[in-house]
Amino acid sequence: MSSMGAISIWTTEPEALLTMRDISKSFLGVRVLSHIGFDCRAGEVHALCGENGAGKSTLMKILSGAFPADEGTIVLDGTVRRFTHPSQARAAGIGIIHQELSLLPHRSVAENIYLGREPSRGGVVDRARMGRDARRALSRLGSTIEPQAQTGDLTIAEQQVVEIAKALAVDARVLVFDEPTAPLDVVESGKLFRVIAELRATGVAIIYISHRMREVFEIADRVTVLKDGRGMATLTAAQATPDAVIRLMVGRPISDLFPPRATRPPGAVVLQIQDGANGHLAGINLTLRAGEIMGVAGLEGSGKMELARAIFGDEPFTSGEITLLSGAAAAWSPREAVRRGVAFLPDDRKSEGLGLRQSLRDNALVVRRSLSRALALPSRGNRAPAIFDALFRKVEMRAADVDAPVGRLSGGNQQKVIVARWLAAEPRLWIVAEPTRGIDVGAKAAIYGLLRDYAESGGAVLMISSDLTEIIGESDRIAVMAGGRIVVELPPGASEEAIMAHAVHGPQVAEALA
Amino acid sequence: MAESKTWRLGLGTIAVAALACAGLHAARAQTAATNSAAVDKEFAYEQTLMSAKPIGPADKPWEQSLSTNMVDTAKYKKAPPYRVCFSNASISNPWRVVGWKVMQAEADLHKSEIASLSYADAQDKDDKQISDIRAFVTGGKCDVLIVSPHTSDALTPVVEEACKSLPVITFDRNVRTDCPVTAVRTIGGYAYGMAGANFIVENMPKGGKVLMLRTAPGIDVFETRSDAAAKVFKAAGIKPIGVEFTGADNAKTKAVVSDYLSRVGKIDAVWVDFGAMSVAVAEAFEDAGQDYPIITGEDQEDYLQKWNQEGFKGIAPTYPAYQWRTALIAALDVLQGKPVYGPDWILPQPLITSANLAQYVDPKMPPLHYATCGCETLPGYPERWGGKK
Amino acid sequence: MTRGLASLRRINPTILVFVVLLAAICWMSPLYRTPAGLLSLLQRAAPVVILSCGQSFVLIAGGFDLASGSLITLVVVACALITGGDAGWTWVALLASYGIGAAVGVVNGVIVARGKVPSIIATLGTLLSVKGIAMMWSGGAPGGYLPANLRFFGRYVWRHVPLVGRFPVAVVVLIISIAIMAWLMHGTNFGRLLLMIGDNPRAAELAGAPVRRFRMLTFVISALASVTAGILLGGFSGVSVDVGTGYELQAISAAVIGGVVLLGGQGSMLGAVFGGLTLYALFTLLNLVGFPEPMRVAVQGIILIAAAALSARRGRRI
Amino acid sequence: MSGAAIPRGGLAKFRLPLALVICAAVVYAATALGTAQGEQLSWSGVMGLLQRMVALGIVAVGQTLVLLVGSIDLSVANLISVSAVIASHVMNGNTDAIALGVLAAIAIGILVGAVNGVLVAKLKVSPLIATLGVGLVLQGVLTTSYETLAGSVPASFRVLAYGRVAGLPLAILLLIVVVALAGFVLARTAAGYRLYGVGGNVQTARLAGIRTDRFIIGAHIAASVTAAISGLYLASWLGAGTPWVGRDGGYDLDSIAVVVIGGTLLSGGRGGVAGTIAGVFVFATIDAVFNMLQIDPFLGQVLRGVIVVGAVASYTIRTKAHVA
Repeated sequence: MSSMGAISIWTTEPEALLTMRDISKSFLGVRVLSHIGFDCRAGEVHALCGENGAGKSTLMKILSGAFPADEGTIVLDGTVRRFTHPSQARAAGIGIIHQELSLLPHRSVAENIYLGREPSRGGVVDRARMGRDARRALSRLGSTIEPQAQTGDLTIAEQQVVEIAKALAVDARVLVFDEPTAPLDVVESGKLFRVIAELRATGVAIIYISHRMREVFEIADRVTVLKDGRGMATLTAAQATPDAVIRLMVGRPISDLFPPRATRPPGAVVLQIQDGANGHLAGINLTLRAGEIMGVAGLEGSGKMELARAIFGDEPFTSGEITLLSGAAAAWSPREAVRRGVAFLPDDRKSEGLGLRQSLRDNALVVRRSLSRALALPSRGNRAPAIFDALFRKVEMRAADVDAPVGRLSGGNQQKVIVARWLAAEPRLWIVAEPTRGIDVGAKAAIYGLLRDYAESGGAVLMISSDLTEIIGESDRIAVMAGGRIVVELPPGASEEAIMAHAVHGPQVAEALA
Repeated sequence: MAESKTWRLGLGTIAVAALACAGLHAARAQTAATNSAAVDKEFAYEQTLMSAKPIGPADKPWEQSLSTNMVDTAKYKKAPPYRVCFSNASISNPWRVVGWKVMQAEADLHKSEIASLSYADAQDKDDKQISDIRAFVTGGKCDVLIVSPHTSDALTPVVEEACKSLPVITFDRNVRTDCPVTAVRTIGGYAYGMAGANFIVENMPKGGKVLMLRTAPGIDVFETRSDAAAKVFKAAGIKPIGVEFTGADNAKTKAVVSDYLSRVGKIDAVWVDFGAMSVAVAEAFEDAGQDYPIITGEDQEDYLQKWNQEGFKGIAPTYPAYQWRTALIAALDVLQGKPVYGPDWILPQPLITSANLAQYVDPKMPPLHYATCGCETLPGYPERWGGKK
Repeated sequence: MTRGLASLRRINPTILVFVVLLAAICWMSPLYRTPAGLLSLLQRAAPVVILSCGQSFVLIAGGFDLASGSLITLVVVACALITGGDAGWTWVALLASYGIGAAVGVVNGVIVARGKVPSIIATLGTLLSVKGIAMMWSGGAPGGYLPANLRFFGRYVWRHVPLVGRFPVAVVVLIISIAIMAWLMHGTNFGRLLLMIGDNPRAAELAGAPVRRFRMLTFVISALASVTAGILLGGFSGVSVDVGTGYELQAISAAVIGGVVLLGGQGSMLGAVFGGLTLYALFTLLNLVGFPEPMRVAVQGIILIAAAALSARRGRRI
Repeated sequence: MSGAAIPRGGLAKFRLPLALVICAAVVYAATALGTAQGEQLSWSGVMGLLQRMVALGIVAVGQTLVLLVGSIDLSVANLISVSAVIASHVMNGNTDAIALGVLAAIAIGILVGAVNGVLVAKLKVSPLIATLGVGLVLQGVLTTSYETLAGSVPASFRVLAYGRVAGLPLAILLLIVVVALAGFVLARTAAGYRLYGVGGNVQTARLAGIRTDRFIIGAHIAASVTAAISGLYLASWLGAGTPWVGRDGGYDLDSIAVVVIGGTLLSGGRGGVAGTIAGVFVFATIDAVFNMLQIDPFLGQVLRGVIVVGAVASYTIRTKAHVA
């Protein structure tokens, strides 16, 4: 670690464990961070808020040593540090739980937790000790995951727990949580907050990044708001009201994210499922009409994603009767579904939604092209940019450079490209999974509006989400899933408590209640 | 910054590699002319063999020999039928394919004596051939072992091993040990190489341009052929305009010759170390709209037929495929206790000239057939070799 | 950076390299200064260029086709055996060749798209099998010549053509092949979707693209290109058993030199064409310079690495 | 990617290799008995079979490491030739020069591996192209300089390939040592764990503080060293190195095929040497069985292709994800 200059300096805030000061960073001549600074004390939860592209992740990547800052200093425990490789940041006691899960699916849980710092003697790994330590670290998080289990077999929520255990295993003095609850349901999130509270009690400095405002206000001691690569303000918990934070983030108050509910009574039946079942699902009965948005809630592993995939034909139903627009639709493929007017917004944008190196245009036209004749000229959007302009106006996006690779766009804009792709195909049924995961408030509002417009114009929406605010705010009806079944259907505006009760207690209790 | 540094590092590595290549190439040029005394001796020896008269039946060159020494094989005598095992380097080129069919046809002649002809193909892999031979020896199902080695040095120890348990016959390439009962071979590469070169020297106008085409460097048989030709040309004061490796690939041969034609305008003779390229050479001249030069070749039918048809000046030294018959005949003789020529059974190596071309050329045979197969009287001729009746 | 410079950057650098090589070739040899000379260079480069274009379809969709060299051998052997030198059978042989090609392509495609075998392994398997079939069918040495009207495509040169003098038939075949493949890649939904499939097959599938069928088709296109290349090669140089050996790596090299990115998602027919031309021009130049043959292999290796390093460097700029 | 049904944890991870070995062994034994060649099941018959594995086995171990780290090495075939030629040139029949010859071959291996690794890890050249290119350079240098480098190994060096210890051929011991060493490193050491990490996900490994470039370069060096050892073994087995020994042996594509047949992912992060050695065993038995059955070599080639594809397909076919 000789490359780290260690200069003792006098700090203005002696109690701060970590201070990032005046940090600037440019990529390809575009300034993404401009003189940002904040500090975090030992035993404090400091939240970073900001829309996508505000610079939160970039700032944390600089802290983790993924790449260096152009300007500015990092002071840790009174010492100026400069990290050029993540190993240096780790050695200095900085642990990060990344937004995207970064576990090795083919390795065991213990091997993942101790990757890069395996307990070893003379290079030989002490596997017994590693297993013991892993079990202890996991139980500290209230988890009973088997350390020898293969990580790829775990649910996303369990993997998130492993990810946290991995960060804790560094004996970190500073812990960064970057959107840790994105894949977690309410119960799992609750467990995580208890762990964070414990860590805070032991004197760890915690930096917490989340788009879920409710969480931020629940656990943060202070909140720093970023916008467009600049630090707007640092507020104490008392000062940080939702309105104040959101105004700082987006520059204007947002009275209501959600558009008003359906104005017309639902129309013709679009989708009807009777006794649908496959390896993950059982006894699914569901009717969806034109003009409706149906929300599907449930914990991780409740089968809500599997339901989406079954209807879309990705992992189709193996039994039951499925009728789509009055035609039978059993055991089909995504392609067949798309041709029959079904659209699907996947929950994982990067791995299931986009060709990151392809242009915005190619990504937005992929559905139209898939539906057109293979040997026809590439879809007319190529020749008529007007269609594009109209489309992008609809998704409130500036089609500044339609020929630039889509990988350069922010998460929110990427999501809008996928939305535009499906709007262009004019589907009859739209399955959306976690439509606003990891995108900022502004983009969220836009997408809620688009979904409602789509329903109003005669489409049917099935919205799978782990975000209960979203389920409650957007849905006309709410289906709650548990154990691969739909356990209850609730009216719009049902309370979070009601949804959770069904989701947690599963089909038996739900039946008992009925 | 760091990026451009590694970039430079990479370019540097490449540059060093390129320099190393160039250096090694220069070093090679220096050592090419070593060992000339041994070469001269072998050269002279093969020259005398070419004009010597072989013993044995005149109409069966595969039973003839230029070495008169016989080996006693009484100790190997056994009662028929025999289990013959054959470890072959490969059948990856037409000569070997023709030869393997010749051996199988020869075996058909001896149905009563041969119980089985077990075959192992090494697919041009030395290490597989070693294992193949060991498996034959271990298997205990062989009365005699015929080996056509892929590489002489590599196969020597395992052949020595095999000699301890059963009689061994080698042919085509041989091994560096005397332990086999006999090693069937032809006169050699020097004789092959000098025949074509001599013909060029005698027939080419003075000051003519010669292009030498070679298959690949480092392979013994091709090295001796080109060494001999180079020696002949040097003695005649001819400096070839180029020596090129073509990998015996037709398209490449044609491209190389065309490029030479475009560079030097006219070529008077093309010497090849392997007859498979000769027709491609002829076609390059056709396509360039030029007259045929002297083109040396081999007994492959496509060349013979082209030569016969177009009437250019040609000559075909041979590497007779009838040695595949000889190997099996020798194996059976050994088991019957008959003395065989040995330790070297040197077969005659016919030279095809315009005078005796008619005797070899046969339009009914396929282009990749070898005229010195000695198979005309074997069962299944000509269909077995893809010919028409 | 000025706009002019930026647009210069967009030009495929392979074209510049090719122009430089061509200039060097012309400087070395007067023959290539004439249209007829350049056309004969094109004639000889045609098989590699066609192969490189066909291979690019597979590469862009994320796979590899190692079986193309073996397929060339099989085609030449098949033509020789079917016609047996008889011109009357030429059309049958041509039809049969394309039929064989399509079958090999479908087999490759099915193994990769349905069997989920990584294409490098799948086509390695078909490489062995196709070569083996060619050898079995011919018994190791094909009997029979290719009739003149079959060799016409690869070998014949029209003389006394106005303006250029001599015009090889192979160049016409080359132009038609490139036109068809460029249209498929750049003028159809199929081609645009291939890029998406190569970049992210899962995303393409969930957007309704027929991923498996298109992937399969790329192997068929590559195989048909190999058949065309085989007919040209057999026509140019006649029958031999190892006529196709090594062409699969040449085709991949050419595509990479032309800026096609391995594992998919990036590449163009223009690049593939100039990649093939560059590779062939390089061989020709080294030949003209009198560079020792074995070292040409080494130079090919260095050029290949440099091209890939360059495109990796450009790629990182995004 | 996780769709392939590979059992996990403890002994279970040897299930696939074990199944391959048992299948191959049963076919071998059945063929030997069915064709009345029971001698092939004797000690020396089996040792002969195992010796077929040595050259491919050693280099396949190295190939396993490179594939695990998410790279690939196509230069091994030519490097084997280079090593064999250099070793026999340096030794040149001289017993005293054995150590020097071995050192020279290993040193060349390290150098070539480092070049491969730097090209892949630092210059971000696609590993297929980088190693193909390096292989071509080696081939060019070798064919150009072969005459300069002629030589042969001394008889005492040939003990490596032909010697026996307690009836067990030394060569097989050598293979066992190489396999055991690589297996130990992968399964027991921190370096092995991190290698899997780098192959599984470079970004993850980097964020876990692992110097990923070093592992990629290290794996390439290890692979090249195994290729050099294979070359030394072949020089000992064949008496002299030839410039075509590696290429004719098809060690580049064969080594990749056996590793993949053994269950290692081409994309890295999963697999191990046990599977690889099982794959090598399968290849060795194919050769031996075809010989016993007297299968026409061309038909043999067709069947080999079918077996390679079939073996891999048998467990990839259930994969849900797209593969290319």
